[in-house]
Amino acid sequence: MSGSATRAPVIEITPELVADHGLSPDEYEQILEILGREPTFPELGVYSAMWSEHCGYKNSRPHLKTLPTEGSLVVQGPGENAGVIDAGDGWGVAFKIESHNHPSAVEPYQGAATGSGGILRDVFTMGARPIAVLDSLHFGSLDSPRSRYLLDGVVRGVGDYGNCVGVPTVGGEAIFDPSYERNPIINVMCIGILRLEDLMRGEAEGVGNAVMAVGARTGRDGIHGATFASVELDEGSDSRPQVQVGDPFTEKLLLEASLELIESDLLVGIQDMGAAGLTSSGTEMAARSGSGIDIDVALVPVREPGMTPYEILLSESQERMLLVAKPGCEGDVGEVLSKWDLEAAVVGRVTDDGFFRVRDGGEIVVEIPVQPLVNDCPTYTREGVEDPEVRRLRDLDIAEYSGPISDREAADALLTLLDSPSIGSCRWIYEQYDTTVGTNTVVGPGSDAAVLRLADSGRGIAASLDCNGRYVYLEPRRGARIAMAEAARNVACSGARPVAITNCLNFGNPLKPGTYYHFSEAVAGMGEGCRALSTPVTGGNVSFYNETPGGAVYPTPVVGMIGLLENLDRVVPSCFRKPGSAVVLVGQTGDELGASEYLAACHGVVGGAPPRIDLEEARRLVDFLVEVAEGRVVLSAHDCAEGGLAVALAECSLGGLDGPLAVEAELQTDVPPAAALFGESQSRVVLSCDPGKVEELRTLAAEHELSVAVIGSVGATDGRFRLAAGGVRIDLDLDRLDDVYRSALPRRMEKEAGLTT
Amino acid sequence: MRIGVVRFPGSNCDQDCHRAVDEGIGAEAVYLWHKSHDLEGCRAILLPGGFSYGDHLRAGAIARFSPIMREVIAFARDGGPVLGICNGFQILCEAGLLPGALVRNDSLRFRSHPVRVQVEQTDTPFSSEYEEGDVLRMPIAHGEGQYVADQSVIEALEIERRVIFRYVDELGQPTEEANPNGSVRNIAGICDEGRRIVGLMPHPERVVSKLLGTDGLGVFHSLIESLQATGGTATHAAEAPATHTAEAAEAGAS
Amino acid sequence: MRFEIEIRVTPREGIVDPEGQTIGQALGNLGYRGVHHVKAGRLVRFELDADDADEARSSVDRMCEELIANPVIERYEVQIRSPETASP
Amino acid sequence: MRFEIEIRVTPREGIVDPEGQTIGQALGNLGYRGVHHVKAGRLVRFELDADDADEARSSVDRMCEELIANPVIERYEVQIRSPETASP
Ligand SMILES: Nc1ncnc2c1ncn2[C@@H]1O[C@H](COP(=O)(O)OP(=O)(O)O)[C@@H](O)[C@H]1O
Ligand SMILES: [Mg+2]
Repeated sequence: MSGSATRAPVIEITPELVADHGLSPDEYEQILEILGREPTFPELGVYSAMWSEHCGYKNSRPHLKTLPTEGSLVVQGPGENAGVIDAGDGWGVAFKIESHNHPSAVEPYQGAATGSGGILRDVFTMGARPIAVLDSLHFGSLDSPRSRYLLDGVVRGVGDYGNCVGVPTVGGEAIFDPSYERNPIINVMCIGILRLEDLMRGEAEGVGNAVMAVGARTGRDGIHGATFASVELDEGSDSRPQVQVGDPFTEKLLLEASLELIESDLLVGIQDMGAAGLTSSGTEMAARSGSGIDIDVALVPVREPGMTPYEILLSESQERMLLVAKPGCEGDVGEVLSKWDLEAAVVGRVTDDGFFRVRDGGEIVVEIPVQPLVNDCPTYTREGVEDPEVRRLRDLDIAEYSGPISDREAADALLTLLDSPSIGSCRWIYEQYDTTVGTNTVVGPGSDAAVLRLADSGRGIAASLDCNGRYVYLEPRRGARIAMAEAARNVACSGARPVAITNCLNFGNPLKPGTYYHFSEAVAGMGEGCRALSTPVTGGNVSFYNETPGGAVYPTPVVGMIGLLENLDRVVPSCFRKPGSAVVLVGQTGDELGASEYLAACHGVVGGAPPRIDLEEARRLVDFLVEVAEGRVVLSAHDCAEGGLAVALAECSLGGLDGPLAVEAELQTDVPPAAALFGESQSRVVLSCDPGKVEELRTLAAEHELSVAVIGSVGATDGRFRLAAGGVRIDLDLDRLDDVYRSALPRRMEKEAGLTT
Repeated sequence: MRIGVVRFPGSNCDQDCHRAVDEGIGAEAVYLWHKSHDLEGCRAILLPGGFSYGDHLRAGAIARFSPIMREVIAFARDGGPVLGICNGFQILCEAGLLPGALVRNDSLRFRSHPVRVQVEQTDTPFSSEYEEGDVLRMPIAHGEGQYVADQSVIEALEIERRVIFRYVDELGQPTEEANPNGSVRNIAGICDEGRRIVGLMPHPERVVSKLLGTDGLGVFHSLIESLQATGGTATHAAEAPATHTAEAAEAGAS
Repeated sequence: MRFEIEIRVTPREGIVDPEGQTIGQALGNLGYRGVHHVKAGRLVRFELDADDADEARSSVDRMCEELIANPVIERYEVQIRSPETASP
Repeated sequence: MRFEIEIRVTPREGIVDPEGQTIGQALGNLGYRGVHHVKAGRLVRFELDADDADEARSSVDRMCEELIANPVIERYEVQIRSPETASP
């Protein structure tokens, strides 16, 4: 394709060529109308990229529009490189999430590394210094060598990149299910802080202002990445030309130089050359300012000789930025860049005629009106129909599984769950990440939410990434509400108030009615969650076509929740702290084994309806958790999620830095034992507190209309884990639990080593 | 008194070191840019962690040729106190100011978690405020932290009591489990013959506050104490390292 | 028969090679002139028992595809020396 | 005259080679038999302008001592091809 295109001969625009560019006949008609003529070959490439799913949001925009984006703290909502919220005393928090699923499926190390690079740039181009990264990983079963290879590479990729740039990776999630085989989900969220007066946007204003290309040289890599991200991965496809290689060292230089340029007030605007490279950055910046932009590709520093305008416009070489200098500041900009040994070239000027004009030396090769290119990408609202198979699975009768089990079976089930990679400790992953560089990490990986220092303000930022794809698959609207509620609950467990989200919508092929149904329902559920919890959307990303010939991945709308903590010395850890503490369960436990990890891991059953979720109750729980943290009423708070009460309790006693703490607990309930122990009823939290505080806790819970039960105490010192419910007793040696929990990943991953880095 | 924090383009613990000096112990910290030839009258030099020049080739291999390093090497020769943390330690070894080298962790994986290190010698400018045998909790975060050297060098280090920090378990034992990267004899930090140049892999600058832990504060307090003691003129310390680093410099470059 | 195997792995054409670039710059800064197109790669050496050179080669090729090289971004060359021909 | 330079850097005898060991194990796990003494190293290739092979060699040696290899842990071999003799 593009590679074969050369400068000289004019390429004829045939219907086949149009189709190869992922444009429908109707869309091509529209292009002819806008231009009033046939597009040139480079123009076709530009439209193909900008009107791809990835940049144009063809199939998602109508639904994204329904998400709430307003809020008293929102300084910058969707539409910029990253969202920004007001964190008080002039501080802002910039954050955004990005997917890199398809590149990582082809080359896990570089795919994940370049994904991290892109999202870091989205954040620091806002004028924010990145202080943390979180990653949401959904992979196939680790019994498959391919999945192990992909996970190994992705973890090294995310790790090495962040480690080298000096941004800690402080949290995330890792979920394993056969549905992600060969098409893993890699979503990376970056959080940065800025002084609000330094807030910068991706704008191109001021006729005549210099447009500069900065950073790595432009090569042939990743041409059509945007289109690539918008088609299914089919087996034989030689995806090699799309592979991009990241250089975190250059990224670090870009980061420092960009922040210095912004603080020195030398820029009008700056944007990452991400998907669709020079084309999307140039046109999006012009579109935001209602201006035009005039570029000469002959001026762009290239890595390889003989690159065509088409290639230079669409290259996705990494670690490149496009910036617009303030009038008369070009020299100073150049000085800062050379201080950081970065290459820069003035490649064009801002105009006011509303055109994206590209020259190759003298000759004009692209001349497209910016607004319709960026904002009028045709969008489609389709007919979604629930797949009957999904309904069948949801309606599956799972009553038999709730029912009587022996003590022995219950104990084995708990061990099986703790050994399941989705529940077992993620240490193996996050010990490959620098989690503390920058000395902002107050609470790192391994707890419900990560907590970060907000400079020296004494306040904190909490963050959590959540999505249970199985829930969303079986009942998308409810699944998305649960993802929202869980993310908020995680953040609130740490004592922070949830304030806003970013989100990454990972779905299959939207042209399939079943997938489209999942998508529209999930977005609706997410919107409901945002409203109920007053956490507006400040940005996000959509990744469609997460399919392999094996079928679609579980629909995976990942929620990236941000919370603010008034007082850092009120942070609540998620694990038990002190022997003698009372153990309290907040929330109601129902007979709800549907869609649970227990059914999947212990009975190989995917089915039943996900647990009920009452968003009002979820909201009250959040308020309650923030209040008990501020009042220093509790010693620890841990969200009850996959694996239910039994797993939550085990995590509370195993997670401590200084070794496991014994626990003895009994839940009084008439819910059948398996459901009581392993069911995933929502809006539940395991607290621990001084026995003396129990009454205060009850009163507060009552005020918030929440039910609480004192179920036991910490540290009956004989080192055992004891939990009873519905007449069934689990009584296990803590060190055994600990060992199973810790080796869930290493025992699968350390079989072979990944060496290709 | 001024303390210089060297800033390579890929340094990423420079701000943490700076903060450890000014907020941690209330001394004056200044950044020294890698292209500069001027130590700006600093009385001690910190080489922070990070990836100096991307750590291509070998960690620290390229950094040692930067203009500022020429000055730092001369400064060290005259007995000036120099601390290299993580990547800084790697640079000191590459520059021949400290013996041995740091190679890839035996696990071939980047390792990042808290470790325990025991303070074995308190007669350096960076450990004097600790008690011998103190066990400190500090994070490590490195991919190339496995300390290696010829047997003869290791023997010399032990005999001359130049192993300053050693990885140990909660009982203070240098066990295999306590060794995060396969370093010979659980070595986490060493000093030069003059005992003025110290390198270690763990990150004391990350544990200097109530919020994140304080075990690292002693490293920086020690420095201030020793600077006040010597009054800055590193007298006898001057010759010892001079000869040493001279040959070390050859060793490094031959 | 025992063969000496040497595998050289280098970035594929068109794939960026930051390490090679950095080494090139560093050599420049150290005052070396006339250095062009620096490429950085990996080297793997081992000894392999095989009946004949062909068998050796084919199994080494499989090792490269499976483990030693990453065909998506790297290319590899194999050199096989049988003990006789072996020489420094 | 332009020479093609290839530098091979390998761990010195007695210096640990975790990467080589791991490759050896991994090959074993993948079912390859008769693999012995695996060593992993680095490769640096470039082109160098020099008047003659001797000049090329001596400046490449200096590059290795100074930058490309660390004598404390590594040894290196240099291969020089002049354009004529150059052939795969
Ligand atoms: N799921 C989503 N929810 C809300 N906003 C979204 C979502 N997906 C994308 N957006 C917004 O649309 C804009 C364009 O997104 P994108 O093309 O991904 O920008 P970039 O390529 O820089 O990541 C961004 O401001 C992004 O925040
Ligand atoms: Mg982007």
